[in-house]
Amino acid sequence: MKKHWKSLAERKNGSDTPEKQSLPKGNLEQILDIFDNGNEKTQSNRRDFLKLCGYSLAIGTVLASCENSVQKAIPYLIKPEEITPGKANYYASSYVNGSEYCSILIKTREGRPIKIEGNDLSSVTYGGTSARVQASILELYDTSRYKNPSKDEQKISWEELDQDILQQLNHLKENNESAVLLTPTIYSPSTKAVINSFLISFPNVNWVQYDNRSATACIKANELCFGKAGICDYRFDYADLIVSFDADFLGNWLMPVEHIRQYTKKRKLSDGNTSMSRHIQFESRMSLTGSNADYRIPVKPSEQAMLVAQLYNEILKLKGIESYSISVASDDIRELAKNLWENRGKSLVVAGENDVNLQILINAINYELENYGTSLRIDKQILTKQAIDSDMEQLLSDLTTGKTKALISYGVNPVYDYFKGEDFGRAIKKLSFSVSLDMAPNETSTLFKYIAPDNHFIESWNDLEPKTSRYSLMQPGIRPLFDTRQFQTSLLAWSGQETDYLQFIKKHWEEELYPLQTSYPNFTSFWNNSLQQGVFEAQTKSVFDTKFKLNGLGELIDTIANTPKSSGFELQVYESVAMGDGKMANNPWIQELPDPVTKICWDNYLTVSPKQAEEMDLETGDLVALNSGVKLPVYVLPGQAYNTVAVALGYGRTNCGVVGKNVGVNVSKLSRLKNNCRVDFSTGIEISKTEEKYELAMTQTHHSMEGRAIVREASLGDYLNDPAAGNEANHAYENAGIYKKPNFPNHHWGLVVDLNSCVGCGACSIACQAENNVPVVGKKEVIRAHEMAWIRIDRYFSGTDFNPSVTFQPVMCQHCDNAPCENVCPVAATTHSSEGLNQMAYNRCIGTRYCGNNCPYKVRRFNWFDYTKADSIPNNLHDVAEMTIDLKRMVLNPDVTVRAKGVIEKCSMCVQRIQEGKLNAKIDGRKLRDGEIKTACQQACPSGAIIFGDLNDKDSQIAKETLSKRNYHLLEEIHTLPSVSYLTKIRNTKTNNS
Amino acid sequence: MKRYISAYFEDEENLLRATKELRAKDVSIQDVLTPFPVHGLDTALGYKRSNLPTVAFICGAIGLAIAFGFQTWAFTVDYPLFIGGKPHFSIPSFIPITFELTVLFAAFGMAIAFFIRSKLGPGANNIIHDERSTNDRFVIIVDLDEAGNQDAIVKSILEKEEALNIQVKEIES
Amino acid sequence: MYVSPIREPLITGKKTYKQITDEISAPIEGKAGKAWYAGITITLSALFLGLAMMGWTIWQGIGTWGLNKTIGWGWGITNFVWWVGIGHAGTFISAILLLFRQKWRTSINRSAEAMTLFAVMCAGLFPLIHMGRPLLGFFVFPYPNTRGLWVNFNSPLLWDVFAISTYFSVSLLFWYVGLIPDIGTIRDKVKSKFKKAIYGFLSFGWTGSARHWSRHETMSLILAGLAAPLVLSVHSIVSSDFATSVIPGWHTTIFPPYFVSGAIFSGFAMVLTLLIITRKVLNLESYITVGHVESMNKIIIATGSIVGIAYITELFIAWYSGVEYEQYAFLNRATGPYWWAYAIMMTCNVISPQLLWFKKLRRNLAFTFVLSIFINIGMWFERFVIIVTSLHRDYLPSSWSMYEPTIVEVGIFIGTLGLFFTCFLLFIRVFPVIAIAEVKTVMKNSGEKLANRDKNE
Amino acid sequence: MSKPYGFFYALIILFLFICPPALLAIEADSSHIAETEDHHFNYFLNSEKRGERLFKGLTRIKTDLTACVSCHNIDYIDTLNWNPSATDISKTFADKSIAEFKAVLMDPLGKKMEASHVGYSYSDEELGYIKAYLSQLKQETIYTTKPKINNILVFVFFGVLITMALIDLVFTKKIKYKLIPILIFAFAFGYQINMLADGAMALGRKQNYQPAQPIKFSHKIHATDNKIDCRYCHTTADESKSAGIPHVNLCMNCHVIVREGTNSGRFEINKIHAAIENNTSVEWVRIHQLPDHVFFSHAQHANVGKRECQECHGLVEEMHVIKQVEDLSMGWCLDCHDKTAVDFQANGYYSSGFKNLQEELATGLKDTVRVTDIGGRECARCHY
Repeated sequence: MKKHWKSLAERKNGSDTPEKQSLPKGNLEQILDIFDNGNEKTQSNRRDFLKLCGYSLAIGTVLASCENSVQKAIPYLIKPEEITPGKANYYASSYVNGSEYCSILIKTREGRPIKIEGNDLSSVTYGGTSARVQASILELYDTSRYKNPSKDEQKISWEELDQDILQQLNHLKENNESAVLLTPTIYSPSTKAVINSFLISFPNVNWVQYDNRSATACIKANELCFGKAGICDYRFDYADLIVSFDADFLGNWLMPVEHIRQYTKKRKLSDGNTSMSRHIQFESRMSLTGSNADYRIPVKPSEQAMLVAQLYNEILKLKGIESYSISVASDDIRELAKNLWENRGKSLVVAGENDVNLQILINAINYELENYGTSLRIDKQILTKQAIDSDMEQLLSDLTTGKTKALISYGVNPVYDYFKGEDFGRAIKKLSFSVSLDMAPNETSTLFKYIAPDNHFIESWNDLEPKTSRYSLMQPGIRPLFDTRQFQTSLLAWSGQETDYLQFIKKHWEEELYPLQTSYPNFTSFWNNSLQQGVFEAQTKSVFDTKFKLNGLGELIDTIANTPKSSGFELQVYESVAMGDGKMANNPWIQELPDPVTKICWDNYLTVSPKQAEEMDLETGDLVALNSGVKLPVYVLPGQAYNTVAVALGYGRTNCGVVGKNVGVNVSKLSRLKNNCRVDFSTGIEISKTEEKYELAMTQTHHSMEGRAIVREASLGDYLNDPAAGNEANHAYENAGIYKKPNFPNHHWGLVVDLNSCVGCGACSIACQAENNVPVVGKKEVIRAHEMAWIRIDRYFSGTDFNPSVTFQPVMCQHCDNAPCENVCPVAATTHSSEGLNQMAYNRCIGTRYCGNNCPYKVRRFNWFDYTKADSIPNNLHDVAEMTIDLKRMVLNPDVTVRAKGVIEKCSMCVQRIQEGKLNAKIDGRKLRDGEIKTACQQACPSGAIIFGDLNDKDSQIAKETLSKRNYHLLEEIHTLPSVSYLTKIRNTKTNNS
Repeated sequence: MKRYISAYFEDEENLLRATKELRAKDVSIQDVLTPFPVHGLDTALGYKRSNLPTVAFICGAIGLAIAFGFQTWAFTVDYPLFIGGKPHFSIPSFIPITFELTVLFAAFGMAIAFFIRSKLGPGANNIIHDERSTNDRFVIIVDLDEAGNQDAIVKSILEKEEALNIQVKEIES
Repeated sequence: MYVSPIREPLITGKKTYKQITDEISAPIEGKAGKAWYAGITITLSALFLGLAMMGWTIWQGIGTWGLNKTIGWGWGITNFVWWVGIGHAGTFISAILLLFRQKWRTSINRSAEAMTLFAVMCAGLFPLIHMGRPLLGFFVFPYPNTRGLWVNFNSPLLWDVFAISTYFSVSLLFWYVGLIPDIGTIRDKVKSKFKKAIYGFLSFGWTGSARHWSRHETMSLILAGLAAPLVLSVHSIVSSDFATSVIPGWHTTIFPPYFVSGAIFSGFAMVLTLLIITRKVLNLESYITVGHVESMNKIIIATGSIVGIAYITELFIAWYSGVEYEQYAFLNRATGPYWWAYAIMMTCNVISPQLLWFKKLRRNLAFTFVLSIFINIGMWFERFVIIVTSLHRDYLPSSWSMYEPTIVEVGIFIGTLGLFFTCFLLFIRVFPVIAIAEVKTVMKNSGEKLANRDKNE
Repeated sequence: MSKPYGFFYALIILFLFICPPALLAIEADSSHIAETEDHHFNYFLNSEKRGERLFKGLTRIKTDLTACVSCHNIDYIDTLNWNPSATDISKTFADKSIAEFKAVLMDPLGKKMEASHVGYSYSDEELGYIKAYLSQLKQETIYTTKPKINNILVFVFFGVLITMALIDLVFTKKIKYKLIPILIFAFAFGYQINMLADGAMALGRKQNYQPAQPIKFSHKIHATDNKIDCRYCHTTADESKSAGIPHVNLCMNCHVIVREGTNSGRFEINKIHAAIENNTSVEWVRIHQLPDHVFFSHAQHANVGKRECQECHGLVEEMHVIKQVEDLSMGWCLDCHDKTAVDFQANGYYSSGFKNLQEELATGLKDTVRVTDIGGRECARCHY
């Protein structure tokens, strides 16, 4: 088990590569080398020795009484002030990936970023993260990144590049030929200033922002309705009733990390809270949001507008205002309207579809329900999506007609993700001058003449304003690994300015933001504090008169009412929770994170409703052809609306490094433009079954709980009547054993998982993978059920196939006090600690897998192959994702052993963090504080569903949660006495009685 | 000078009768070599009951004590581990290994005792009087006194029982 | 001496002692036939295939097998339990039947014991190669080490280590002790000086002295007394691998007797498979008679019926326990995706042996041979059913999974078959297949006729 | 022996012969890079030879002067020579000009050199020879040890004894008393087993490991003679898992002034200066190294547990050349955990928990709490 850096030597070399190479040798000489203690080779080590033991143990051991090969210990020449070898440093920063934003802490060891944690101080993300945020650390070490600037794929220096580009830009400027700067939405104030100054230097340059899944309709609707363009600040935590029309706000809609926080905050039932919001979701596919809804109504995408119009009409009726003539709403809609009316001022209606008319109606509904100012505010805005779809369309036509002569592109990949990507690609190829400032090659950037590679965000300085007056700083955790330069620096250089972007930000902050606060007496302390906290939240008093200004809703409703009902298939494309827009396709952690609902990884697929599947004789794994020529495997998804199919974007990358290349199918072209807005669904789809089969990598193949009390749930009403509802048997078997319950003298570590808070997003899985060096196994291995995740999220369907209810349950090692796995290990490799941990000693394990068999929770993972290069036998590496090359191994946590082939591993409850926390308390000579130690999964969770703590500490949060009537142990009837417990899931549905 | 007489029978019943008669005449029988264990021969020759069962018992007892003692010591004194919420000293868990080692020690102890006592072992090469004594001949070797007083009696008994190849041998002692 | 007129003779054909010796030792003295060479070529090929697959497994990892996160044991452990089971007949025959004074054992005990040893050798391979890190397999022995660590005496796998190694050692001892007089016989028969030296060494200087015989008989009896409970303990302990666990379908207290009777059942079937061929090929029909086959068939009915009762008891208890997991496990066995394995097991193990109630079938060699193979297949599937169907759907449906063996696992299984039959083929050319001395002791009172001595010999 | 027998054995033997080489062939690593021979001073063919004669004092040299080799050893020696070895000199001067070489040799700075290098005078040409000779030495390693051929010989010898004893016991039977070969067998076999056990236990362990270091740094001079506290250099022992090997700049705190050492003159100290000037690292040979699956924290032991450095590292302050004193085996760790008392009342972490143990201490049931009592033998304290 060799793979992590110990402390010192790695700083310099980045790896323990041999200091000296020796001449090639024959086999025999190699053998002798191993015993030759005088040899400086580092490639012969104890492990090599053990190899030979297999062949001739006897003679080997005798000879081995010589010493081992030489290991070097290389100290710093001059040690950086802040680095203590063996201790981690944290830097507050921000994660940005297009319109995704998160305030984070970068954990570095000996100057090497190894982990991303959420920043508690942010009032936007509240310390939560998403799977992609957690996985972004691996992007830093991506081997496919651009390593230097280039021209026509030839390496050039930055000076040459700058010279060339300036020349070209000036040439364009002189001839007054139009050029375009294409970026995603820029919500960094300083970057905006940089771009502006660039645009001033080159007035012939137009700036176009492009979001591959924009919020154009939202922005336009708000402009039309209220005269203020932009996206509202949604407050799901202020809404008692949430109605969502296909808005996957827990998955990928706007700011999921913040929305999950808000949503679950309102729905937590701990600390005496007795109310929770009710969530009603209309949607066609089973989204993450829909699977968390209390009521979910499967509808076709094209039917939504009609339903919204009817709902609006009914609300008007309830309000006593003149209503429109429109087809009669169903009882459900009328009931819903009544509920909304009762909850006016504390409800929230949202819609995900990028349709201006629909969004106007939604605005009108919210307006009539008096929700503006409470659960949504137009004066405060989400700023991460500002692009307007028509701009892109215009750009494409300008490029095609030759009106635009040059393109400077940064951070976007339209060739891949724009629905007219191929046209775009052809147009770019024709340009004589094109510069890409992307970090890594993608389908678009490779068509560019010049590559001026950007830094990874962990190598960059920046500032951000994701929401109105919520500022956030980005600071680097490491110097650029390659010869790259920040986008902003490049623009500054080309506009002929001082190129120090950090100074630029500072100046900007001093001028613009420092005056917004009064706490700090001078700018330096303001800056230092902001940098340390990562965020700055200005107190602004905004007054905005939210008055509905739009007339002519009648026409609009007429249009909707007169739209002919579509029959036949409707196809919806969406961003999957794990993959998102596909920018991270080359990230193996993301690829291997199963989708929360379908539990499929390493692929996209066409979800089909069970009824449809039966009619068309389809089953999961059948390959079907769409009339657009795309071939996709089928996944039969309960809850998918009849006559609809859906498929995820973000797959089928063709130019992104070895990991994500050709994984799945690119379906961007299945979007279309409607009323100048890009919409995700299309009608008139035809599907034909092919004879081919396709293997999907599923981590869960059985979807029913089989009537077992695995996830215990109750309705809110039942819960209020009896807090133990659904959990009548809680802790009933606690004292059933023949032996005394074990006693833990000081700590008894435990976890409580609140199933009511867990939305199933999967951030915990990736956090665990990053923290604990969990290997990536690849698609083939996942198909063989060899995945290694220490924490998995089980998903069960119950109810009908047509519209099942869904439960998520994170399952990690339960750290049973009567652990079945411990008894059966012949070599005592897994034992119990006096702190209640189920310990796994990898170096003792011989790999009988008996413990895995005997684990009722099936949380033990076996290293089937050498996934990590830690094995002693050569030439048997199974590494599909380049995870064992030196660069990517920089991400390994040096505090966790890298496991070798043939050993069992499992959740250790982040024992390395426990040990560190205890040590800190001991050094300070104090009691350990509750909440001081956080496991990686707990830290990453945006909803606070996982609570770690000391069960022996009666004042701790976990001890309180354990006493809750909702608390239960998984499979408690087999008396394993787990240290992990769950809180029942409460749905805000009608009780059975009432 | 040591003298003895050797002969063989082709049927074990002749051998048995001859043995009984010779014993009745107080003639000392040095050895009887048979191809298979002849029922009743050991009583006819007056052999005492073997002590091997006692050896087996003692060895078994040692095995039992070692196995149980070692498990107890290792789990309660030397390295007590918390395993699956079970007590350190857990008799049911120790029984299988204790039993196995008891049997192992008893069986091997007894077998080793047998080989040592019988002077058998790898490479032991005892004199083979007749190559067919392991096949179908029942060989008897009778000690004779130096004076030769018994020769006639022995010979007559042997001849009576159809013994073949009766030879008198002399060996310098 | 009185010979019961009703009993059929155990040795047919009016043999003399010399004839017995000559006939039984003929394969050792003579040259091997073409069939033998053909046989060993096949078995050696199988063995080398197995070795290659084992090498591949150790090199690449257990991932080359069809196992997964849910099903940690598959063919490997199925084979292990199957082979251990087969390894029960030999010691059962020589120890328990010796204690019960069953004289018919004398013709079959030698080869049955040899088969036991070879089967246990095959079985013993699996726990080693199924490990993730077989090179560190020595960790299972409680040897003193600088880590100060011992092993886990609570673990049934550790009990296995002791049980299997003790069983192998004691069986080997028992077999060899019984073999010594016969090696002496061979030593005195062979002509070549080299062979004489080898057999002389192996015979431990055996002369057939009455005093040695007397002690030898005492020792055999006590060894039998020791081996009898050992036989019963071994499969009881192997069954503990499953019975002490928490997995529904494994967690069953009837496993020890059920496994032991199953083991004897399959062991006898394998003895029959081997001996029906051996008696033919080596011309030993007069020693291994149809009567012997019938006696073994009777044991097969008895143990087969016990196994059948055990199957039904399991089903009953699952229903009666009221534990939903347990009930589901058995329902799933019979009706789940592995129903076919369950059906094969039921047909081969419960239904087919019942045909042996008919005396005609019991004494029909061809039928017995086919049946014995059926039983071996059925018993293999019994272990497969227990291991795989219990694991593949246990407590949490989220982890339910399916198991398909890979070519590597099948190859290793074929390899152990190769090892087994190679050893057996070598054995019949090196050592007497039938205990010569023991057969001679029963010849007089159970032979077809008293020895008709030929004085001219 | 019948034919099939022979056939079978032949196959097995063949297999045994083929297997290990085949498996080892797999091992053949393609990453070896051929080493380029570098000869800086190829004045003419035998310049090295001339240099060697000069260095060893075999040619023209004044009788009252000692040869270079008498202070600057050429071969590896296992005793400490404070003077730089020939290879060491060669390394230092590899990239330096003859003039510099000459200056240091004939007109040295520093008391020690001044005292020893009196009256040497070589021509540039001769110095070139010497340098050529030295640079040819450069390829050799810092340290070598005697090959431990003895162990194999002893093992084989006992193997032969065993075979002979067995042959006699079984076949030849020349020795009258069987006890003698049996005793020989038992002794030889026992000795072999013992060797195997020792060898196996020493696998991966480096007790008494004392390699030569790139700089002849003496802990004795620094810690005992100059009374520098361990933590002055090993700064992070109290706060981090790693005690820290001092970064080179830390040495400069003193050595910016102290330019000449007691024993080795300027030569060794110059290496620090050279490292700083040339921005090269000092590659110490690592002595105390636990396997990768062991997590050891200096902070826990040195700070919280208040252990003295010497308890694990031995009397480092008396060592000129650092050496691993303990075997650092798990058993050794556990022994200490069994014996060592925990500072149970003084440290607030312990005094705020462990109610039962506190009571036992208070009532006198226990006089001390050992590390083992609070879980010091549990796997996940060190392995995770």
